[in-house]
Amino acid sequence: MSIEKNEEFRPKIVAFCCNWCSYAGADLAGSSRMSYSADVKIIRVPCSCRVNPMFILRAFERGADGVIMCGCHPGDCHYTSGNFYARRRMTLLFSMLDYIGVESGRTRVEWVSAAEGAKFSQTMHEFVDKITSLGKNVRLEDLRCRNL
Amino acid sequence: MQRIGVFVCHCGTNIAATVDVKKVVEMAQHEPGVVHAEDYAYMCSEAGQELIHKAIKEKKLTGLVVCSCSPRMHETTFRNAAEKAGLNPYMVEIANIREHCSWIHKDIGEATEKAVILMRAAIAKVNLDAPLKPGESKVTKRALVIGGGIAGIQTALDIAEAGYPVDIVEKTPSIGGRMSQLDKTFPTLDCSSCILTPKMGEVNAHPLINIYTYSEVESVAGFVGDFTVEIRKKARSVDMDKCTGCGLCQEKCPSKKSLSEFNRGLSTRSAIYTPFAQAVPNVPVIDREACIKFKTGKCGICSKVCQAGAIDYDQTDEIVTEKYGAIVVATGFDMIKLDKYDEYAYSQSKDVITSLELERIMNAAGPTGGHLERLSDGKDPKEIVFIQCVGSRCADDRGKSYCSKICCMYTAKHAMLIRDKYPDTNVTVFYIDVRTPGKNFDEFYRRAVEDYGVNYIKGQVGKVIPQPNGKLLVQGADLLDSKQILKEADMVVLAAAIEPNPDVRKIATMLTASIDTNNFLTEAHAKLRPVESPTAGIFLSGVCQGPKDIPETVSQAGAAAVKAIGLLAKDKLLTNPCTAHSDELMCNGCSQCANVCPYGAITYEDREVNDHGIRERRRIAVVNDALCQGCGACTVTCPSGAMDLQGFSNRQILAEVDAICR
Amino acid sequence: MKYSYFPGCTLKNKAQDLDHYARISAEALGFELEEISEWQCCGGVYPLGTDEIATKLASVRALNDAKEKGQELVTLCSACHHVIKRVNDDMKNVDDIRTRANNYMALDEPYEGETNVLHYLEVLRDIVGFDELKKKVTNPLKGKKIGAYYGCLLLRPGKIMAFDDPENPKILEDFIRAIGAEPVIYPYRNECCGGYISLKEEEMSKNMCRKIEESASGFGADMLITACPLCMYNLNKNNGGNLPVYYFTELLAEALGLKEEVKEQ
Amino acid sequence: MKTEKNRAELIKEISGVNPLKCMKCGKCSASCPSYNEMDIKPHQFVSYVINEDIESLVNSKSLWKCLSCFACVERCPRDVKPGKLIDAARQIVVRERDNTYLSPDEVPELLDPETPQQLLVSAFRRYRR
Amino acid sequence: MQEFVKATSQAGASSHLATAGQRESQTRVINRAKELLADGTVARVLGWKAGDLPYNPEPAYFEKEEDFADFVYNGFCGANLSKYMIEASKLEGKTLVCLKPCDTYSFQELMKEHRVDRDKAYIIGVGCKGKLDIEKIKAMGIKGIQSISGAELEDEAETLTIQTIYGEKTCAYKDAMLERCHVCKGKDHMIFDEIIGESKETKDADRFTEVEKIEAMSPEEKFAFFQKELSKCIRCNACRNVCPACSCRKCVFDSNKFDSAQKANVDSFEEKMFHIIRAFHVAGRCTDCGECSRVCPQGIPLHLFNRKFIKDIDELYGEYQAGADLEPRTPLTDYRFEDAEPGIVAERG
Repeated sequence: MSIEKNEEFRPKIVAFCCNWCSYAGADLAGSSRMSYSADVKIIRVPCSCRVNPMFILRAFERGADGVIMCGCHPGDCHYTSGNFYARRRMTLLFSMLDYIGVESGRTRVEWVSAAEGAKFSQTMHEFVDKITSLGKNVRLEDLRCRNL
Repeated sequence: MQRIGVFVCHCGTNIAATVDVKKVVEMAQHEPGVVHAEDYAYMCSEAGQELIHKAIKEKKLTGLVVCSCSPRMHETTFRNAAEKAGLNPYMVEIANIREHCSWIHKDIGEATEKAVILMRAAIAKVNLDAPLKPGESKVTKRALVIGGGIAGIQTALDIAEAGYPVDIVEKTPSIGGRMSQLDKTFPTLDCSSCILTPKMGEVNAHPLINIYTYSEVESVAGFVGDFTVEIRKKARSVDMDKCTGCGLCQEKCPSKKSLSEFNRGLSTRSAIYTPFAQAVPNVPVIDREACIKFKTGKCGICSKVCQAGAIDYDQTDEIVTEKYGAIVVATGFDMIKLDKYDEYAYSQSKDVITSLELERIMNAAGPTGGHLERLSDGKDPKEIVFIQCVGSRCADDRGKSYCSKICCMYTAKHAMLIRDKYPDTNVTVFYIDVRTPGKNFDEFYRRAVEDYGVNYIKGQVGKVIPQPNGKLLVQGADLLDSKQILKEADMVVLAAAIEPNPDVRKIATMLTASIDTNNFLTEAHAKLRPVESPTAGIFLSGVCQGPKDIPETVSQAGAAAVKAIGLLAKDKLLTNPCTAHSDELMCNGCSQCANVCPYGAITYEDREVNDHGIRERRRIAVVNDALCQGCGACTVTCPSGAMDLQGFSNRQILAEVDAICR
Repeated sequence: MKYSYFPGCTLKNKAQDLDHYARISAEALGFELEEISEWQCCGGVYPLGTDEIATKLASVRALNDAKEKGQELVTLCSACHHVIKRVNDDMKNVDDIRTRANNYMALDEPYEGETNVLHYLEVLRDIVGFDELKKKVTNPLKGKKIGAYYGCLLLRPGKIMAFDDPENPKILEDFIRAIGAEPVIYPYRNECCGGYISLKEEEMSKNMCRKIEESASGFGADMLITACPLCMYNLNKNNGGNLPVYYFTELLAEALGLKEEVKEQ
Repeated sequence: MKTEKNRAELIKEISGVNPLKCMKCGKCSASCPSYNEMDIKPHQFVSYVINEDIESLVNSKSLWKCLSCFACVERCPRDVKPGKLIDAARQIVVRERDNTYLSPDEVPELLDPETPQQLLVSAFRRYRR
Repeated sequence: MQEFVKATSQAGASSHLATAGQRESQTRVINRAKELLADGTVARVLGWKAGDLPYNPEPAYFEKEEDFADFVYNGFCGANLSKYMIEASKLEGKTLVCLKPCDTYSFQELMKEHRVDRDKAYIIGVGCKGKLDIEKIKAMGIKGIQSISGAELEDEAETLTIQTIYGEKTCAYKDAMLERCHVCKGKDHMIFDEIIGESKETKDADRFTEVEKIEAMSPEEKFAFFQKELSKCIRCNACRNVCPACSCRKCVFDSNKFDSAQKANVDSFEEKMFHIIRAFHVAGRCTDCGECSRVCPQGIPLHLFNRKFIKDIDELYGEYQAGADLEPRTPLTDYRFEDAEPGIVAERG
């Protein structure tokens, strides 16, 4: 018994991008016309260290199929050390998600500088492919949150 | 509930060709809080801004969403437009439907759907926006210039001329930098010290300029307008006030075997020394590693001969703390080490030298008194080969990926000067490309070829082979003639790549200024803000930002000065209002947020709070708005969520997440 | 200290003495060379093609043999060293080659570049130490002016071979000093002797060898030493006549006073 | 299909070299000890591959004059390493055709009593499949 | 059968002696506490008082001489009193607090976070030989318990003797120990003013064994495992309330700042999010005191979340024991340039 319509799966992907490097890298991908899937939606945050694990769990709860976080390369943080903290937080969070049985491919961190438009686009390609192959996130979605 | 206006920009066809803007406008009408929605060809134009103005007034809007290009492009434009119409500028959110949507998607349906979602997220955020007001911070009207080469000298002079005091911190015993080591300068061939020395004197005499030589920046705290810098004045062992610069100490010093840094190790100097005759200040330093008094305790000749009694063996390093409003980095460059390029036999033959060494040899004050000669046997070279691009334009880790920019021109200069002074000496240049963009540059290079008969061969050299007879066999390629060339030379000059002064990484870290993989400081914008660091209040002068020749360095130095002056001229600065704040009723006072704050902006105070009728003293985190840069590290560290970031609050980001996942 | 040892084809056939000198000297210097059982010829040249797998397997076998014994692998011939060291680098760093080679080999545990490959000279330099060697020399080759001939294979590509500075090496010179002779540094010591080309293009090789010898004698060398049997062959064959060429192990054995012992065997 | 394009791609694949990285400095040709014996010079190999003229390449004398001494590989500042391209072209020949550069029949007359095994082994590897 | 009876009667005999031991240890604490109260050093005493059953003592304040009639300290005093010191720090005068070795880690961690005031505490480090889990005893089929002996501090006996309405039963002390005592951090008190009684190291298992077992499962198995465990959660918040690290004035799950104020559970996600965030918020600060699992009325092994973070932190950022020192930086408020990338999670598989 399935209530899902039998149409092509289009993943919902939330990308948190830091304002200084990765958001600018995404801008560069845009101005260089390097396409990637429209399934990716970007949320601008000042720094990767602004990304609270709550945001990521909330995205999954609300039906996101994958969450990616992008920040400045370690050592290049606009705020000098924000991404170092973000790196530890995300490593532990991802490890925990993996531990409770959420496929580790659904979460990703990538460091993208303002000059790496190509890398941004490439990363999004890969991530969308990965999520598409994993299929819908059924393990974490809170069904009550659907169609709010 | 907010009253939100949504404005959808066509950006000509940039957006409208891929996104159905009418559809976006229609969808906007159904969103909570939206009372107005329209589209226009160019929202950023005067007319577009007028639409915003009108709608704010007529519909009494409390928030704006502009669906347009990246906020990095026009967020400020639209915020200013809102402010003009009486709306708080921080009630504006941008949905980036150009760079993040229309430019990267082809399918109209798909792009429109995404644009609508991005718009919804922006609406969700603006719904939770609150008016913000920037704070103010003071400006210390004093500038620091790090580095005393031509870049630092010019910047300091220009700032001082505008009436602001300037300190120069220079690591070596004298200002002057690389330019003081040069013999002649291209493309006019005037003598380097003839044009530099007066400037050094001017800096020295300027009432508003204070020079710290033999000093280094020890630490930097604070932020734009209000930096606190500790400067380490290394022990000179000579009293600056007493020394008359007579030079007797240097003459009598028995330790004379140290290699002269100024002459690139091609000559020796005494343990107490000034690097060169025109040094500013003209006060020697004692090299304690070489000084016999410091090594054995015996000697003290300099002290005995000094009539001014200026020698002070007990001097210690001194830390000076100063406040500055602006900091200019002018740390310059050095040549790369050539130990990975031994196919050119640099370490095997004394007659293989770098271009900077050649400058010293050609210079009248240099190790050979300006006479061009082989360092191995003192003979006049009759055949000289120049090799270009040694370590520049490399894809491997032996060299640098960039073009060092100055080598083509200085090699033409060297070739010309040699041919002029020693007409019976032949000069051959092996080059890959001759790059001469610059006023009168190509003409200069052509003169070397046409008037001076310098032999330019297109092709790199594979190996320099020292011969038993003391000559150097240069094995190179002539790509245009399709020949492998074996040329016997008396001297080989390598145009080694230049690299930023290795100390710059340490300095950049202290300044939190970004730096690229080649150790060049990054500019705030490659084209539009080339002399500013992305870190506010930090400016870039000279080669620390990228390879440059002297005229370019001087003009950039002037530009950096103007930017610094522009900052110093302000009485106060507006600060970013998107700062963190802690909720006193929720704060545990646990100190975790202070641990992660990169700016030391968080302190704690014991404060009486009224928590729903319970009055008690609590330890509460307090954020200094002037110091907080708004990164948000503290907000995630705070377990209770007491710490939140204005403009990027937890609820706002969650609302965006919800809107996207809806 | 015991090492796995890959002697290679030439040193087991045409130039057996050179192998004996190496072993007997090793013993005197306190290390042992245990020949790998059933080794196969390395092929003499490293197959440059990224898709060449089969031609790399002989090296992998030797490497894996050493790994299973938990020993480092010592080579003597420059060519063997070059091939095995580079194949080992591939097995360590090139995913595709590692995967495919292991598919061929079907080992119990895949080989992933674990073995450390050392040239005999590296053992002398890094394990024994040239100072130690000097102390053990009983018959110093006093007064001899020796030009070290490195050739190509030990040095290049510098990043992978990591043997010495590829443009200004000094290990053989240090060796020459250790055995009591005087090294002569000359610029052609890392130029090619012609290698395998001497089989069909005798003239080319002749020209090259002449340049090397002229350069060495020009700087005052009265003999050459090398670590490659093929270089030795080419240089000897094309020798103008007055510059003898020795394999380094022969001089080593001589300096240690062991040469006669080998001859007697 | 053995088009020139395919063969050019094959050379790039076998060698692992991206010829577009070349800046035409000529350091390879300046370093090559076989330069004078070659009809197509080391630095030209790059443009033959870029221009997909593999036929000229495989018929060149240069193919058999390269010593694999790695001087060009060591010194190339752009990580192009023409020696690898030459070897890849040689591979194409020895893999595609029967007529290799060295046949066993001609070996005996090339030998002398001192010829080391290494010489034969190496030559066979380079000249034959 | 005959043998069994014999064995139990012997154990019963020795337990009689042990009761004297218990009295002695308990008495020493009580006497010292009374002394300190009397001379005004402390204003109150934080300890445990006997509950309505022989195995459920509960934390309590003692301010007057006569209060001490109920004071107990035995094998069932598992409750970690350090968190009570947050409130006690606000009171006038010093509070005497009895802390077991493992409790002192929590106390130090709270000190580090400025939640407790060292100057307001007089710490008596009480001895511990492992604390008991009544659920384990009940699980052995021992019911209708009237009294238990052998649970006292000074008793070296390895056996518990339990009087039930069905007669006397015995069980090995070890078999009735709390899970956390099998992975005991050690018998040393990290901080104290004085120590009363001996402690014993009870570690006989590796604390990461269970975590490793789960790590080795397939994603489906992992998901099923946690789904099963967490579906038992009734969100009673006992774990949160007992946790010394979970001491926020207002929990994010009660806060409107995250739109996360508690709702009734309908879906399994709610618990997962709650428990992940609960563990995340104490990651790097959790001393692994095990109180969360001890108090869970549903028996959910909540320590498995905390231990996973501890294991990752140890492996990725170096061994770390929260509360072992007063260094202000914890693993999550610290970094090194060469830290592992988050991608390591996928690489480890």
